[in-house]
Parts: sequence; structure tokens; C-alpha cells
Amino acid sequence: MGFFLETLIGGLMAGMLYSLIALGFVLIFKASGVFNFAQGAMVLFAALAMARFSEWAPGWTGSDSKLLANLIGFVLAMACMVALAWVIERFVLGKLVNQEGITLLMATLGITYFLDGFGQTVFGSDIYKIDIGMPKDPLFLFESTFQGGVLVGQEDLFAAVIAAALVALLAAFFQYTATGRALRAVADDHQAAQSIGIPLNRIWVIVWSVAGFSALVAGVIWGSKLGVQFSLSQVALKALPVVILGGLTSVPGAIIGGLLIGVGEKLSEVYIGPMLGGGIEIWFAYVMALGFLLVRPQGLFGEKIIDRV
Amino acid sequence: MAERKIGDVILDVQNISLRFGGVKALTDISFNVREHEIRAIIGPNGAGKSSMLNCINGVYTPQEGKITFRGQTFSHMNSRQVAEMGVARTFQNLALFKGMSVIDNIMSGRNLKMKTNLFQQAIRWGAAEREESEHRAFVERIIDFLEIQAWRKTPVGRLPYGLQKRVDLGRALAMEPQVLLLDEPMAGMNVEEKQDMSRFILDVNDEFGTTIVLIEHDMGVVMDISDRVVVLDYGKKIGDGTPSEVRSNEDVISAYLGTSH
Amino acid sequence: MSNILLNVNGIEVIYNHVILVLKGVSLQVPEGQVVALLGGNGAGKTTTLRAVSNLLAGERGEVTKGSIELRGERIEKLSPAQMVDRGVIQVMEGRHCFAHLTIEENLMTGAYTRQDGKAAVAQTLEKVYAYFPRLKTRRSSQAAYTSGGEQQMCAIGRALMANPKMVLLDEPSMGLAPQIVEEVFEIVKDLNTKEKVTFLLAEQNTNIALRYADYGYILENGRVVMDGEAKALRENEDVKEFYLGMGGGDRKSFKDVKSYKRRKRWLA
Amino acid sequence: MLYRENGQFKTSYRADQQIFPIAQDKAVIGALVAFAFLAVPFLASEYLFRAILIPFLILSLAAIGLNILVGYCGQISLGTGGFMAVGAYAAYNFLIRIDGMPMLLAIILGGLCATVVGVLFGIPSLRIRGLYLAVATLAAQFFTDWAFLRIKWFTNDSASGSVSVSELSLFGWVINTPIEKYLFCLGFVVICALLAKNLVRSHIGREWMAMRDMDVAAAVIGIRPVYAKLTAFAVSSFFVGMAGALWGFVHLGSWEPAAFNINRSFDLLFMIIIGGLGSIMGSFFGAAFIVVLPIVLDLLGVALGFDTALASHLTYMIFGALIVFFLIVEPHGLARLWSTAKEKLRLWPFPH
Amino acid sequence: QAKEQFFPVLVYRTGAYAPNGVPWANGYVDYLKLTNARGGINGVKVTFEECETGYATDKGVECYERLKGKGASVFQPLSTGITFALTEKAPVDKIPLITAGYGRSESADGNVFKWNFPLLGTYWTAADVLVQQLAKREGGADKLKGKKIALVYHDSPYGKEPIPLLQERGKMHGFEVQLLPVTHPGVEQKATWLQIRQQRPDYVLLWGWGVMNSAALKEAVATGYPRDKMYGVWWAGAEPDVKDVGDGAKGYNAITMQHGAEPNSKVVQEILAQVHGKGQGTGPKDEVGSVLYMRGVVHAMLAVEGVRRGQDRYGKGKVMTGEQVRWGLENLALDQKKLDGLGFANVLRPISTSCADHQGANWARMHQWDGKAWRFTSDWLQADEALIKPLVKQAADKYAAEKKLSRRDAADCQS
Ligand SMILES: Nc1ncnc2c1ncn2[C@@H]1O[C@H](COP(=O)(O)OP(=O)(O)OP(=O)(O)O)[C@@H](O)[C@H]1O
Ligand SMILES: Nc1ncnc2c1ncn2[C@@H]1O[C@H](COP(=O)(O)OP(=O)(O)OP(=O)(O)O)[C@@H](O)[C@H]1O
Ligand SMILES: [Mg+2]
Ligand SMILES: [Mg+2]
Repeated sequence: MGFFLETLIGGLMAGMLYSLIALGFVLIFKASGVFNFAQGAMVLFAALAMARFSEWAPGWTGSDSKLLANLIGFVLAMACMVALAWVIERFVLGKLVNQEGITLLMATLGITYFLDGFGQTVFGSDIYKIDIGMPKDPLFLFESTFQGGVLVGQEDLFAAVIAAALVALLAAFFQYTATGRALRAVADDHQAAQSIGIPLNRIWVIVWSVAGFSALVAGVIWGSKLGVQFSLSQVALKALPVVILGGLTSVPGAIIGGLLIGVGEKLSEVYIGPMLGGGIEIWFAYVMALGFLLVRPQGLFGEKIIDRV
Repeated sequence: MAERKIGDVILDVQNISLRFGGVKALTDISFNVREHEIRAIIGPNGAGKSSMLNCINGVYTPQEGKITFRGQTFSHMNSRQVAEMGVARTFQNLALFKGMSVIDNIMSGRNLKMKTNLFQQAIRWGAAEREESEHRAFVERIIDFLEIQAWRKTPVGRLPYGLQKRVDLGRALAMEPQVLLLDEPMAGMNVEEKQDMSRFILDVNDEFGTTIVLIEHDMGVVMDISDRVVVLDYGKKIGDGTPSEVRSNEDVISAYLGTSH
Repeated sequence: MSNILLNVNGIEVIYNHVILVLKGVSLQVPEGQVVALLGGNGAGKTTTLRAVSNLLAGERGEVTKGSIELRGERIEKLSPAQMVDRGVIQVMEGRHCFAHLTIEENLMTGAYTRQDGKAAVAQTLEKVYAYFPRLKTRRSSQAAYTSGGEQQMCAIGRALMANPKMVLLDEPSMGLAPQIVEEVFEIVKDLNTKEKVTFLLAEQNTNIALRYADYGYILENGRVVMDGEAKALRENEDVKEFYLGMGGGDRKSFKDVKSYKRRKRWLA
Repeated sequence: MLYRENGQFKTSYRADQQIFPIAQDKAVIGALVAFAFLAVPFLASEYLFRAILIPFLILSLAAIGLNILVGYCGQISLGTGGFMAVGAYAAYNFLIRIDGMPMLLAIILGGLCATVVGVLFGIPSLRIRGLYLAVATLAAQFFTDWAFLRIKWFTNDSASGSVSVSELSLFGWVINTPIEKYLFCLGFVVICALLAKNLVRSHIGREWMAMRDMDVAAAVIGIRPVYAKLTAFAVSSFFVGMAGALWGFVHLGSWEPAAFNINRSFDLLFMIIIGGLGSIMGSFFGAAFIVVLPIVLDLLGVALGFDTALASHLTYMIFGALIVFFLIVEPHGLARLWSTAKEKLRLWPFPH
Repeated sequence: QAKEQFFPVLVYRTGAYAPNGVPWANGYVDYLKLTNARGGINGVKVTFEECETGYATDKGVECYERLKGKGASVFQPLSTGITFALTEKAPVDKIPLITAGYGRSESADGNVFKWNFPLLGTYWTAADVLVQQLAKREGGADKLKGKKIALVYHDSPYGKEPIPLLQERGKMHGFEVQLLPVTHPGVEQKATWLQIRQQRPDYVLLWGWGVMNSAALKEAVATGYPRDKMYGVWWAGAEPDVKDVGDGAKGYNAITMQHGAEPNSKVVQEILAQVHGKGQGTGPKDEVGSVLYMRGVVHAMLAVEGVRRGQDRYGKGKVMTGEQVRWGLENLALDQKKLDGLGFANVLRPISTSCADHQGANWARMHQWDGKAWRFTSDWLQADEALIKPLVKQAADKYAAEKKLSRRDAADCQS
């Protein structure tokens, strides 16, 4: 029983971390109908920037306060992401208005390659450290009830909280602002949106900056978990089933989806895995998502797919 | 023109009701269509005309009611069946295959009639080739008819709206239907084009004896070429009869025609 | 003529770098007038409007020759959004409502560029609902699930929400019931007289268009083949024959039209 | 004024329905194929064969398969790698378990196994659409990855899960020099491409495209979604499976499941998008783009004497930039760019 | 004009595995430079060219073909996947492959794998030595009885290699082997480590690569599994694996492929003086002597010595062909004196190969991360050939059967 709880909690934590990345996908898809393949690369790029800048900061400021360094790093990294957003709008999306989703997806792939190359050129391709002083040691709950207690990674707890906060923020942004509505309009029909004077370029810069921000947060958290290295971009793959399960257009969906996938993964690996020789969590996550989709083709919270003649 | 003999009822719609959540698109609609006739459905926007067609060819499933087609009665039509029974239609918001050329769009209307199997098609020798050519010949006739030769190989997405509507019609005709459902075929045409189109509908009607169900907002056209007219309003039937009858029907006037013309 | 609001001269439009569509179209729209743009399918009406509102880019088309001036300012390089800021808004052919948004949300997005506060917007919204009561009844349903005509109304209403100085209407009458068509043109007249809104409308329903327009241009395969005061055009024999369908006096019954007509090709 | 369509009047629809109705096209393509068969074997170096031409050909085949599914039928698939793996391992098992099994037959049987699996994972497409469908195919991808690592039987109980095939032969013709391998692949691919082309321009092809563009309308004109979609999955996975078998047998010779991992799937998807969705020709363009370009850039970097890391980073950057560039020039891919160019040529020397 | 022996260098300085690939590549290249500084191989100048594989098989094949064209006579794929692919091509092209410390374990059997040289050790060597070490630590092999040893491995051929041997050993000593695969890339291992926390194995063997290692260590921290009970293979026992785990990795053990981090070894000093000293250093100075850097150095040395040995037979001061290098590698006789001369005193033990044995040595040591650096914690340990040989032969025979090859006869061995 204690172990079950442990796995469950572990799953929830992992799920939260997935959602953090999933968010980026959702944001951009919801606001421009682009499935942003580059999300992973953005996470990596943001993390690299943060890690390196905060590493160099003391050299500039002279003070060796960790907090200051991290602060500088974070700010500069964010600046990079905004610049990136602007560049992407200016040189890529701006020129692909009104094209099919798949073309845009391809474009984001181009961006991915570019970022991978660019990031490593500027920031190097070694392993770097982000240390925002997250507690690493395990935490044991209910030691009275279960022998050994229920283990909870403090680091995860920390991350989960941040993720949750971020999501709440973004959900609000979409629900309660006029921009939110405009964004959804853009996603539906670029041209019509233009025709009524919604300035696509500005909208996109905004959205990509926000996505960049969420990428940065994800990058910082995952980065301090794994160390900042190229493989960071691979975590995007873990977020894919989350996004789709939750519904490509739903911010809360990203969270619920994340939790479901996280828990499903862990429980399956721990309880079914041994029977099948282990290593099943990845495909199990997808099969699970598939199961949900068969019931709700638009994902748990996604907007209904419209087919009408 | 030679007096067309109106046959007996070919399509009979009985007490159809269709709801979408709160919206009552259709409530208890009954009417019938006779062989060879031109049957118009008119009514204000959102009256339920298109929905009616959608029920007939199985895009929507009405909650209540039956549809009898040549003696066979269905409570729910399956698009495939309907097509096989020789019902074709055009759509109001163009439902063309945007990525395909004009020819391919119209050829796709011949699909039901093409019988060669996958392997024959893959080899494309003899049978498949021949079949293709035959049907192509038929399609070319339609293309000439609609005067879109010049666009044969253009992807329909690029055609101006009016031409797209013609292609839509062409696709329906390619099915050599017995019943042809037309949803506002003349929207976005100028008078002259409408005249051509009407002429054209009439010809199809009496040359191939195709029965036609027509939704149209241009009263001139409707009153001139249709044999009988159904009038819908807010999903209810408020009138049914010959053009002259309908024109003089009070409800219809107030609900739809208005006073002028 | 009175002061020119929009001045298009000799524009040439090419799609996909190869398809030449407009071959030197020139037209003027005086402030506060209603100008009709007539012509058969594929004449180039929509293209012309797109050129003015700068929506060509999205269709991979471009203006290669000629110039477009709004109040004397060259506007080819502007973005559609900037055009709207200058009060020029287009109602696109084929509706283009935002499928996932409700009718009301659709209308509200129309007011995106407005700075004059919630109250004013709400007022306009009421005005639009007053114009199209049908929309009010469907306000809360997703645009994709409304009827063709309802969508058309939505599209027009959405444009009005921006309370524009100039409206480019592309086939407003399409798919609308007769009295709604009248309605729409009444609205046009209304706005035109009351709020001095200028209209450039591409219309197939020549008859009604010429009734409401002050001036008309007839476009055939990418060229202006005829233009003049609406009245004059209404009297012109060719126009009668080919656009009003009343060759030789009164209107023919569609049933009696025998041979297929062949549109007379102007060799302009 | 060399390239003209007008003046070539078609006397029969048959003539008009040829793959290349325009004489000049026919000539050019014919020449190209002839060149590939007759000249290349004498001109190309071993490096060219093994490192570029053979992979290019095989991936083109896979791309064609995928294009049928994604480009023609509009069902997005990220499971291509998985289906390739199925083809490869199935063919491998046929080859080693049934002695005297001819390689060609093994490859085809491999393709058929892939077909079965493809149809299986295609079933959800009847309910799930668009990007959401990617989940189904990704499930296929990751499941196969896992299965070939875990289920020993597939890999003939090799400890590591890697397998290898002995010498290849076709009707007694032993295929081991690069040239032979190249010719074998070329022949194989040309034939498959032809079959594919025939399919997509026949009515099944139109059914697929109809499903892609407007499925409701398609149903109304009597197309059965089930049939259309599943045939697309079947045909597609068949080609993909055979490509997988070739990849294993001819290109690698010995491989581990990772040879068909998710990145392979993505690469293939990118090939058909950049090459042109719904175009057989495009599949070749795309394959060439994704296979050759990075190598060329790499060689360039080396030639310019950059150090390895910098060179490969620059390769990434330029490659990405080029993808974007081409998409901006022609969002519908290289194939469309090609045909636009031809249209231009058609009007040449007049501007329009 | 001076004679030149061309060495291809397949590297990955970019992508997911760059942190491990870069120091290796730097070491490899630095040693080649050193060789020239030492006057080449009997006067034959060493030239080399790098090619970026990004650790991807098809890219690797492309590199192989590219560099082969430039007169390469010995390859080191440095990736299991690429090794598999090249194993097929090498015999055709008559170019030997050195896969020191990786690749197929059965390729130690030179009678079947004529062109493969898994010098210094295979995964079976590693696994075997690890078990011996655990036995030592428990105080005798018999103490392993009833113990539980978990293998956390990268779910790929690389990770699966040690399994047969461990199970063999398991049968022998009666300990239970618990298999816990981690799917590539292994960024998320919570489930795995929760299982470990539940099952409480006595030891965890870590068979990871790249990010998987550091992630594993971090999860170990997070689930409180004692690091000193974790033992990594030599691809999971270098600086990049522990660097950013920092103190968390304190006490973590790993087997070395004989060498560990050797900042004070003679060869390193020489490199610092002769190469870095002359400003020709490839990478940063401070990384010289680190574990993976040393692996690069050792690998390069093996290739160079293979050539040198070849020259012994086919003519000193000549440029060797692939076949000649192959003979050289098959007849390596690096006694301690030679090794010391090359600067590998206390780094390597004698290596001597033969037609039947392409491995040439089966020694290893343990080292441990003390939070700052890797420190040796054991003396030399030797793998138990009696146990491994049969496994090798069996696997090799199976391979031969599949490929319809016959074992090499004496005559072939002479050639
Ligand atoms: N799929 C649907 N979901 C929800 N409501 C629908 C759906 N289809 C139609 N409706 C509603 O049913 C009513 C009838 O729609 P329909 O399209 O039949 O009108 P119509 O008579 O064709 O009008 P128009 O002349 O404008 O085309 C409309 O109010 C529409 O909003
Ligand atoms: N996106 C496009 N790409 C290529 N050609 C196009 C495109 N849009 C329109 N065209 C071509 O431009 C010409 C004029 O089209 P346009 O839509 O302007 O005509 P229209 O006058 O609006 O016709 P309708 O009254 O039917 O709407 C047509 O021949 C059409 O083929
Ligand atoms: Mg309708
Ligand atoms: Mg138009």
C-alpha cells in the first residue's frame, strides 16, 4: 500500500514535469494553429542560456552571490527567448501566413535544427549546471503508517508547485483577456483574422515569447534535475502524449493529461512491467492516450473537431 | 417543351424531426418528391433546408421520422447506401476536394461505377486503363457542358467561387443520379449565369429524367422552373404546393417572400 | 467627382508568380459613395478587393504593377491590420467565420481594433443584433454550426463591429434569403447616408447592386470593360442583356431561356 | 521556347492520362532513368553508392509509402520507423527460418507483415483525426521498438537483439558489390514508384485524396471511409515495410532496433513535407534533400577546415535555415516548386 | 616525400552524447599528435581526419565510407550500432575494426570475427569482474548466495550485452539478477528507481550511457539508494556522468577498462609537454587525463601499435594496408616494458592477441567518485576466462551459422 502511494505520487510529480513542457505546445497551437515541433529545442536553448549566463555572471558583476547570478541568468535567458520569438515571427511565420498546419509544423522543424546548431555553437555542448538551490534529498511521509514511509522527492514537489502556478497563470490569460479571444480566432483562420485587423505579427511575437517563458521555466527545472545537456531536448517526446491526451487546445488539459500519463506510466511500469520484461512505460503511455482518444477524439479537453458540410 | 410526365412518388419524407442540443433544426417535416419533377425547398436562413438534405443523404441522423426511397423505408440513411441508390447532391458551402484538379473532382463522382481492383489499378494495364478512359470520356462531356474545359487540370482551390460551384455540380452529375439534391446552386452567380444554370437543370431534368430537389433563394428561378415548392420556416413546414399556390400563401409571404417581387 | 477616397490605377495581380489575373484595373471610389464592382465568375472582383485590403499575400498573390492610394497615401506595402486601422475592412467571400468561436465571440473579435471602450462596443453589438435579429437568437452557438446564411450575416456583422470608414463587401448577398438581401443593402444605404461609410461591393446580383450603388464598374477577365453612373449602366443595353437578364425590355422567365447564352466578350 | 505543352494535342484520353502527358517531361524522365541505370554504375564512386545513392533510394521508397498515407490520404503517421522495423525483422525471420527462401520473396513477405501491422494500427484512424492520430502511430513506433528488443524470438534469440543477414542473392545473382546493390535497389524502387504512381492516379487514389480533402463529401459520393483509409494504411505500410527490409538487408546488413527508431519516422515525415505532400516525385526530392544536403554541408565544412564540432553545428543551422527558406518559397514542397518552375518555363520567354 | 599513415577518427562532438564524445576525441587526436612528436611510427608520419557521426548509425556508415576512401586502414566506430553495421562491411573492405571496451562480446573469438578486435575487454569481461568485485566485498563468492543484484541498463543491444553472463554467474553463485531496462534516452527513470526502492537489491549495476547515467544517480539520490552500492560499467564511470550530480554521486563505483583518470601518468605528462606545450592541444588543458580522455588516448595507442606491429612483419617504415594492420592487431605483443616505454606504466597491463583471442587482455580495476575525482579503490582484477570462453564460442558459432561462415583454419591464421 505504501509503495502504491509512493508510485502514485511519483507518477503525479513526473506528470507535472511533463505538463510543464506540454504547456509550450498547447500555447502555440491554441494561438496560431502551429504544432510547435521546436518546443524541445526551445527548452534546451533556454536552459543553456540560463546555465551559461548565470555561470558567467559573477565574472561580470564581480559579486559571487548565487542568487544574483541566477537572477541575471534568468533575465538574460528570457531576453534571448523574446528575441527568438521576434526572429521567428519576422523571418518564418510571418512569411507563412495562411498555410496548412503541416507546412508550419515543418517550418518549426527547421527552427529546431537551427536552434540545436546555434545553441551549441554559442553556449557549447558540454554538461552545464543550473543550481537554483532545489532540495534534492528525499522526504518520507506517513512513516508511522507504513514502514519505510512514503517517499516523495522534494525536488519534484518543488517543481510540481511551480508548474501548477505557471499553468494557473496561463489558463487565466487565455480565459479572461481579449487577446485570448483574438488568439483563438487566429488559430481558426489566419486570413479572416487579418481581415478584421488582428495584427498577426504582434500576436505571434507575444505568444512565442510566452511559450519561450514556459520553455525557460521547464528548462530550468528539468535542467537542475538532469543537468543542462543536449538530451534535455528529448524530454519533449515525453510531453507529446500528454499534449494530445489533454487536447491540443486546452491549457488545463495539459495538466490533467500530464498527471494521467505520469501516473499511468509509473503504475504500468511498476506493476505490469515486470511481467513483460520492463521498459514498457513509453509505449504504454501512448496506448493509454490512444484509449482515451477512442472515446474522445479531440482529447480530454480539446475543442470539438468540426466537420460540417 | 414536351410535357414531362411526372411519375409517382420516389422519395417520401415522413415526420422528420432533427435536433441539435437545444436547436430544433427540423420539427415533424413531411413531404414527398415525385419522379422527374423539380421540387424546390425554400425558406428563410436557418430554416432547416440544408439540414433536410443532410438527413436525406445520411449526413445527419434525424431523431424521429422515416424516409422512404422507392418503397424502401429507412429511419437512418447511410451515405454509401444513398449514393448507391442514385442520390447525388451539391453543397451549400462548397465541399469540393480542394487539393484535386477539376477532372479528378468530377472523376471521383464516378467512383461507385469503377470496378477494377487494387492490383489491376496498380499494374494499370488493360482493364484499369480502359475503365479509366471510358469514364474519362463521360466526364469530359460534363466538363464541356459546364464550360470549364480551360480549368481541367487546375486544383479547384484556385478557381473563383462561381466556377467551384459548377465543379461541385459536375461531380454530382458524374454519378448519373436519379435524384439530384441541389443546395443553392446559383448563389454567387449573375443573372446570365443563372439563366444558363436553370436551362441546364431543366435539360438534365428532362433529358435524363433526373428528379431534382432544389434549394434556392432566388425566387425568380424557383418560381419559374420548379413544379412544386416546400416552404420551411424555423424548421417547420409552412407551405407546400405549386409555385402559384405558394406565392399566394399568406404565411409564406409574411415569413419569407416579403411583399416585394 | 467629389474627393477620391480610394484610387486604384492600373494594377496587375499575379498569383503564385505565374497566374496573371488582373491586367491593369483602374477605379476610383469617392468618399461617402457606394461603388459596385460587377462581372462574371472569375472576372477578378475578389482579387481586386484582396488587392485593396492587402489580403493577397495569404493567397500567394502580389500586385506587380500599378498603384493603390487611400486618401492619396500609397498602401500596397501596408499590412491588412494597418488597413483596418485606417478604417478599411473587407468582408471576405465565402464567410470565413471563426468556426470554433460562438457567433457573439465572432462579432466581438470584430471590435478588436476598437479603442473607444466597452460601452461603445456593446452599443455597436446591439446595433448589429438589431440589423440581424437571427444572429441574436444564435449568439451562443459555434459559428461552424450555423446555417450558411447565418454565417454570411455573421461575417458582415463582424466587419461592422469595427465601425469602419470604408467597407469592401464581397458578394454580400450570397446565400441570403431575398428579404435579408434587401435588408443588407438597406443597411448599406443606412450606414452610407447616416455614418458616411464608403462602400466598394463586388456583387453578382447586378440588379440590386445597381439599385443601391451610385457608380459601377464592370470587370471581365481582369479588365474594366465598362463603367459609369449606376443609372446609366442600368439603362445600357449590354448590361441589361447580360447582367440584368432582360434582353429586350422585360425580364425573361428562366424557363423560357432556350439556348445557353454566351457572354459577349468585350475586347477592351 | 523549348518547353511547350500547347501544340501537343491529345487525340485520346488515354494519351492525356499518361504519367507524363508532356513529351519533354517524358523525355527528361526517361533520360534520367536511363542515366541512373546505364551511366551511374560507371561514373559513381563506391562512396557515392554506399553512403548516398543506396540510402537515398531506399528512403525514397519509404517516403513514397508514407506519402501515400499522409500526402494522399491525409492520415498523419509518426510510426513509419516502426513499420520499417516490422518489415525488416519479418523479412529477416523468413530468410533465416525457412531455408532456401529467396531474398526477394522474403522482402515482399516482410512488406506484407508490415501491411498487417499497419492496418492494425490504422483502425483507430476511423475515429481519430489529424494530429491526434499521431498518437496511434507513435504507439506503433514505440511498441515495435520495444517488442524487437524484448521478444527474443524476433531476433532469433541473439543476446543483444541485433541481427544480421548473410549474402544476398536474386535468382542466383549474388548481390554484394556496391554497384550490384545499387542496381538492385534502383530497379526495386523504380518498379515500386511506378506501381505507386498508378495507384494514386486511379480511382483508389482519388478515394484517398477525397478522404483527405473533405471526408463528409467523400462519404456522400459513396466512398467508404473504412475502405479508403485502411487501404491507404495497407498500401503505405507495404511499401514502407519493404523499404525497411531493404534498409536492413542491403544498406546496413546488420542492425539493431534503434536503426528504425522514432527519428527515422520524423525524418521520413520531413522528407515528404519538404518534398511535397501528395506527390510521388516529391518523395524523391524530399529524400534527396534530407539525405544529401547535410552530407554536402558537412563536406563543405570540412573542406573549409572548420573543426568538426563547429562544422556540424553550422551544418545544423544552415540545414534548418534552408528548410525554412524552401517552405517560404513554396509551402507545398519542392515538387510544387518544380512544377511552378515548369509553368514559368512554359510561358518563357514571355513573363506571363 | 614523407610516408603517411592515415587514421580515421569517428567522433561525436555534437548532440546528445557530445559530453562523453568530446574528451574521448580530444584524447584520441592528442595521442596521434604525440605519436608524430615522437617521430611517427618508425618514421611514418601519422595523419588523421575526424568525421562527425552524432552517434547515429547511418551517419557513421557515411563517415566510414568517406574516410575509407582516404586510405583508412583501421576503424574505431565508438558506437554499438555503428559497430554492428561496420562488422558487415569490414571483411569486404579488408579493414579491421578496433572496438576496445564495447561492441559484440562474441567478437573476441578471432576464429569467427576475423576483422573485429574488442581489445582490452568486452562487456562480458566487465560484468564478470564486477561480480567478482561484489563477491570480494561480501567476503567470498559463496556469500553472494541469495543476494539480489539489479541491472539498470540502457534498453538497447549495448545494455543487454552483459545479461547472459550475469545470469550465468547468477546460476553459479545463486544470486538473483533483477533486470530493469531504461528506455532511451533515459531522462526519466522514476519508475525504475521506485522499483529498486521497493525490491531493495543488494547492489545495482548501472549499464547506461550519456544522460541516463547522471539521471540514474540523481534518482538514486532522490530515492535514497546508497551510491556506494552502485557499480557502473566503464561507460558509466567518467566525469560527465557524475560531474553535475556533485556530492550526490559521492561513493559511486565503476569498473575501469584498466585505466581510470590518469592525470599523473607519463603519457599525459608527455602530451602536456609535447602537444599542449606546443600549443597544439586539441581540447582544454584541464580535461587532459580525465577518464574518457584517457580512453581516447588508449584507443589511439592501440591503433598505432597495431600499425607498428604490422610494420614488424611487412617492413618497418612502410605504410600499412588494412590487411597488414589486421595482422598487426592479431599479433599484438605489448609487454609491460613496451607499455611503460609508451608512457602507460600503471595505466595498462600487457596485451597480447592471437588468432583465437582478439581481446588480448582481461584485466580491470575499480574506481570510485569521491565528489571531486575518480580514485582507484581496488587492485587489478581478472575476468574468469573459464566462464567467458564457452559463452563467447557459443555466441560466435551461432553468428557463423547465421552468416554461413566457417571457422578460420590454421592456415588462415598464419596469413
Ligand atoms: N451540425 C449542427 N449543429 C448545430 N446546429 C446546426 C447544425 N446544422 C444546422 N444547425 C442549425 O439548424 C438550423 C438549420 O440549419 P440549415 O443549414 O439547415 O439552414 P438553411 O435552411 O440551410 O439556411 P440557409 O438558407 O442560410 O442555408 C440553423 O439554425 C443551424 O444553426
Ligand atoms: N489563390 C489563387 N491562386 C491562383 N489563382 C487564383 C487564386 N484565386 C483566384 N485565382 C484566379 O483569379 C481569377 C479571378 O478570381 P476571382 O476570385 O477574383 O474572381 P471573381 O470575380 O471573384 O469570381 P466570383 O464572382 O466567382 O467570385 C480566377 O481565374 C481564378 O482562377
Ligand atoms: Mg443551407
Ligand atoms: Mg469572388
